[in-house]
Amino acid sequence: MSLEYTSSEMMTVTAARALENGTTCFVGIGLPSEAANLARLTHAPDVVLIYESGTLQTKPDILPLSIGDGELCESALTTVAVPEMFRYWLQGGKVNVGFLGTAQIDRFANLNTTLIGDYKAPKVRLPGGGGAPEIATNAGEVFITLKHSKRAFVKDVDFVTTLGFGRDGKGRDNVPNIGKGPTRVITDLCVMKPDPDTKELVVVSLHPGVNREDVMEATGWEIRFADQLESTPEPSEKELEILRELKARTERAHTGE
Amino acid sequence: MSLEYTSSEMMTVTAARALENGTTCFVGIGLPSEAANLARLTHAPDVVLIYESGTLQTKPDILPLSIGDGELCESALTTVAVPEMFRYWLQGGKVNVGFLGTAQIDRFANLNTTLIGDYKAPKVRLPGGGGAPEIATNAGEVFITLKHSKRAFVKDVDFVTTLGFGRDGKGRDNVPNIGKGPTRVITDLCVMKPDPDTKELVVVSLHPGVNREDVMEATGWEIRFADQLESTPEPSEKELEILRELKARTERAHTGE
Amino acid sequence: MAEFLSLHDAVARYVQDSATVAMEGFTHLIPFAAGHEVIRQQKRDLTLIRMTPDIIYDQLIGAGCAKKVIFSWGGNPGVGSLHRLRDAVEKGWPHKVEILEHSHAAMACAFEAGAAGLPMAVFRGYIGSELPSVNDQIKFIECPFTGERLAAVPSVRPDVSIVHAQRADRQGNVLVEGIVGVQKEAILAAKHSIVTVEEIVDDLKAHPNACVIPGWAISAIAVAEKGALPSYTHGYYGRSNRFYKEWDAIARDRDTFTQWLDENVFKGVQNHAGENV
Amino acid sequence: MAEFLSLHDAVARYVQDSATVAMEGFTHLIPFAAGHEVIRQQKRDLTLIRMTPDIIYDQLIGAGCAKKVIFSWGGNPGVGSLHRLRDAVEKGWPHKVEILEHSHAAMACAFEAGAAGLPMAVFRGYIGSELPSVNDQIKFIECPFTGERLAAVPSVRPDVSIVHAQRADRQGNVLVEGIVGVQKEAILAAKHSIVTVEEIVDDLKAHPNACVIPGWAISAIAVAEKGALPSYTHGYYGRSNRFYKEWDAIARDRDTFTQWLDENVFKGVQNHAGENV
Repeated sequence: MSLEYTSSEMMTVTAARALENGTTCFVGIGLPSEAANLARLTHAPDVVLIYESGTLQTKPDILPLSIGDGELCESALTTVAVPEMFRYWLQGGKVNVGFLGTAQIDRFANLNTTLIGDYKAPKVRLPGGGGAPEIATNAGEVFITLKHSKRAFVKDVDFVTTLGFGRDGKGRDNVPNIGKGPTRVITDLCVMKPDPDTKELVVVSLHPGVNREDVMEATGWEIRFADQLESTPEPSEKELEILRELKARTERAHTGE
Repeated sequence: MSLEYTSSEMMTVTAARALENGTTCFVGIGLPSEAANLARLTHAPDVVLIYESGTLQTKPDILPLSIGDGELCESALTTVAVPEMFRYWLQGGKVNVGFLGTAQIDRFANLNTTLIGDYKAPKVRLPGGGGAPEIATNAGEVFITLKHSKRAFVKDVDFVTTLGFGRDGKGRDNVPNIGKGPTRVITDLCVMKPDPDTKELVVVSLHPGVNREDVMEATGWEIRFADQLESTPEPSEKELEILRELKARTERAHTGE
Repeated sequence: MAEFLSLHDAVARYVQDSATVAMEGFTHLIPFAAGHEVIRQQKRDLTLIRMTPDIIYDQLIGAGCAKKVIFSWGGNPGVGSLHRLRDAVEKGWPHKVEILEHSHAAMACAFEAGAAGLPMAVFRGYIGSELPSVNDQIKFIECPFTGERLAAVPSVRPDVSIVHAQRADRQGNVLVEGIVGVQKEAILAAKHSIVTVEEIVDDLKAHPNACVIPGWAISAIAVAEKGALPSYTHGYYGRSNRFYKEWDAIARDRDTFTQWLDENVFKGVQNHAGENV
Repeated sequence: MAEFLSLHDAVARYVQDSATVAMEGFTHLIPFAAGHEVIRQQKRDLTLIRMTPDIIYDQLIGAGCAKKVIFSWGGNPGVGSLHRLRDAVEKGWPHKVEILEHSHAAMACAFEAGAAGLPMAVFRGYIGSELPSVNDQIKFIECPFTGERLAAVPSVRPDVSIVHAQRADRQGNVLVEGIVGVQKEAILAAKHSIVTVEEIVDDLKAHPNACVIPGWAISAIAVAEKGALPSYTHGYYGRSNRFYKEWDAIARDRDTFTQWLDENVFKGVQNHAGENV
């Protein structure tokens, strides 16, 4: 293969492939939404997408800009009130995969979307928790996707908005009625999974053309690599075509008013 | 006036008159439903009737046999799920009057719809609490209507399914977020109200042609009469006509399949 | 993902002896056809949960399927007693049945909590009622913010819930319309679920906020035309108030009841509501 | 019973300085027209509650109306930061604003509990999150049946809630359709409520289970055509995603913002969403 594609496209396609057909997925806005819809338009036509705005089993033709665009409701099986969404569908255990983005992530896959710096005197105030704190604990498992950088991948997050495995990797031990937590992190450089014992994130697969140094330089801690380090399969022509069409449709819709 | 009417009609008309126009009323099935709909069809066109089946602001043309007849839904402003009905509308404080019937009532207006005899070995097993326990405490006030008899009006109920004023009359004292409780009991003989201090039911009005002895004989405790004992106004011709039409329509509908 | 099964197969697969079963439908959409199938398959020792037992549980109890009934109002609406329930509770026929009773508010909240995956429901209830003295599943907790005493009951989480609905589409998504009761909650709270429907359609034609239960949240769907009779299905057929009234005489006597059951349930597979309807 | 008022009069009567105000609408049906009226009337020291502050609270905060913001996600959806919120929190312009932050699940449950007349909401949440360390309104209770530790937050009970909806009938009953968010809960949880609508109609033409809020549960109804722009009203007009993107540049700078506010809110009474839309 000698297809041309960007590292963003590589990330989205890899994230999309993680979603199996028939999975029920609670979708975060942005990169997760892009990946989840690509999955639905390619190998997983029966993936069930749920957005926290109450739109159940939605099939948007264009990517929503917000979590509650009209497109999500119009193409949904039905739309429920937001309390019902969080109580019956998420907390009620109907969600297999929570698909999240984040601003900061640490080695135990804890997520920070609250702030950079000190809580009382923030250097940068971020949007806050939103649905993530309970998506991460009530969904069967969690996929995370974000761009790789030293600012994002830090040894310890400034604030644990959303539990990965806690500051010591033991945050889910002996907690009843809790999901498995993050099972994979997909970036524009690689795929990481938590070590089965320590829960520290380990690179399990490098994207084509990426080497260990690239990842080490973009990660704020001494990142480990799996013994059996794999090479992430390239996007297919069809995946790229569908992704690009989706993004073009979306761009037209969002700028055309 | 020399209209002919039955004691049941007298009861229903008196119960209906208790409901002011514009009141929001949570309606029990049977006598309360008959009275509440008569009120709506006569002096209180804007009374809001709510049934526990989730039917909000309903205007049935015939009386429902069950609490969830199709007629109630078809003529309602909207129909909500039963948990919402009890949580948002009743517990949420939107109901001015809870209108209840009962099998047994005692001098402190406690209601028993659970059983006659001992709980472990009941002589007669009654249907149970249904909506009443929380209607009686979450509605602004409670009206009760039932036929007068020594079996029904007992000194102490066999079981307090639903709080009136407790076995000592003090059951609502110092309880936060609780309604006023029963403010009137309407029977086929008279109208009773709780004594402002002791909360014991006192006859405040006798229906035309009924004397004190009639009430005393039909009541299982030494019933007291108000100093200013009134005579209940007779039904009007129009009230009787509308009530009889309503009952005739209902009878036709329920037997006609 | 919902499987389309015959009613026989759905009940055979998901309703086990000794199971906890919720058949819901608040006056409307009561799953009588499914209840009769449970009777025909002679399921035993069931714990039956239902806010308003109604005729359907009277029949199941009289047929000997029930070990325990959890309910909040056990009458024949607008008519009187459930004689089979009373006979079981008062006289132990056909065998003793245990009861656990709540108020409607408690059960509605318990279904809500079950659907919400919580172990308990919290509400402002049972104040001054003696029900907590005969039901050890009613407790009280204190609000950590105001100190107010609130009631708590365990959530309802049946092994299997059975409801009837208007229609399903070919993907198994189900539309429930009209008086929706606690049907959605019953389905979502249960480990397994059976939905009987009037018909299967290509398009549910549902309103944007309609009560639609996705196929992937349901175990089995079975077509049961007129499956709610003598209760009713909004938009399809009305309630047989006449049969509800006639039931009083049928159920009052053990022999009449047994005969009715033989003729209308054991022999009358196609006629769920009985000859009298 | 709902009174039909002008938006000016509704805000003047029900939004008092220092009040606790919830303007709801989850991305959809955000009551921008009403928000602008609050700015024009220069209300001060408001405690603003909203799951997703969005541009509407960015404007109110920048205009100096807010003392405190209670929220769960404060961004410009799909675009980035709310610069006026950040400027207030990080640099105290135009004055310091206090924040109290929750997760969506907590706030959704808190609105539900407010509508349900309860002092608190109980849910399975905040496990492992550090939010409880910076929000003393998050507590934990123990389930009396299972011993499980569950989160509890105070219910939301605003002095006044403001929402936008599709239409009202002449009795003041209101239809909300599409993404209904926590709008019904906001109205029912509040002491007073204002609903702005696109139009008044003779007949709501609602589905049997539609989200209809009865007139007697609402304080005031005001017609505000396109009152949700730049957000949207399902069935009436779409979201101006373009304006949401343009807002980033407008709000980034204090002067541009102030100028925008002058031109589009203080002077532009009839043009709620601003010239840029």
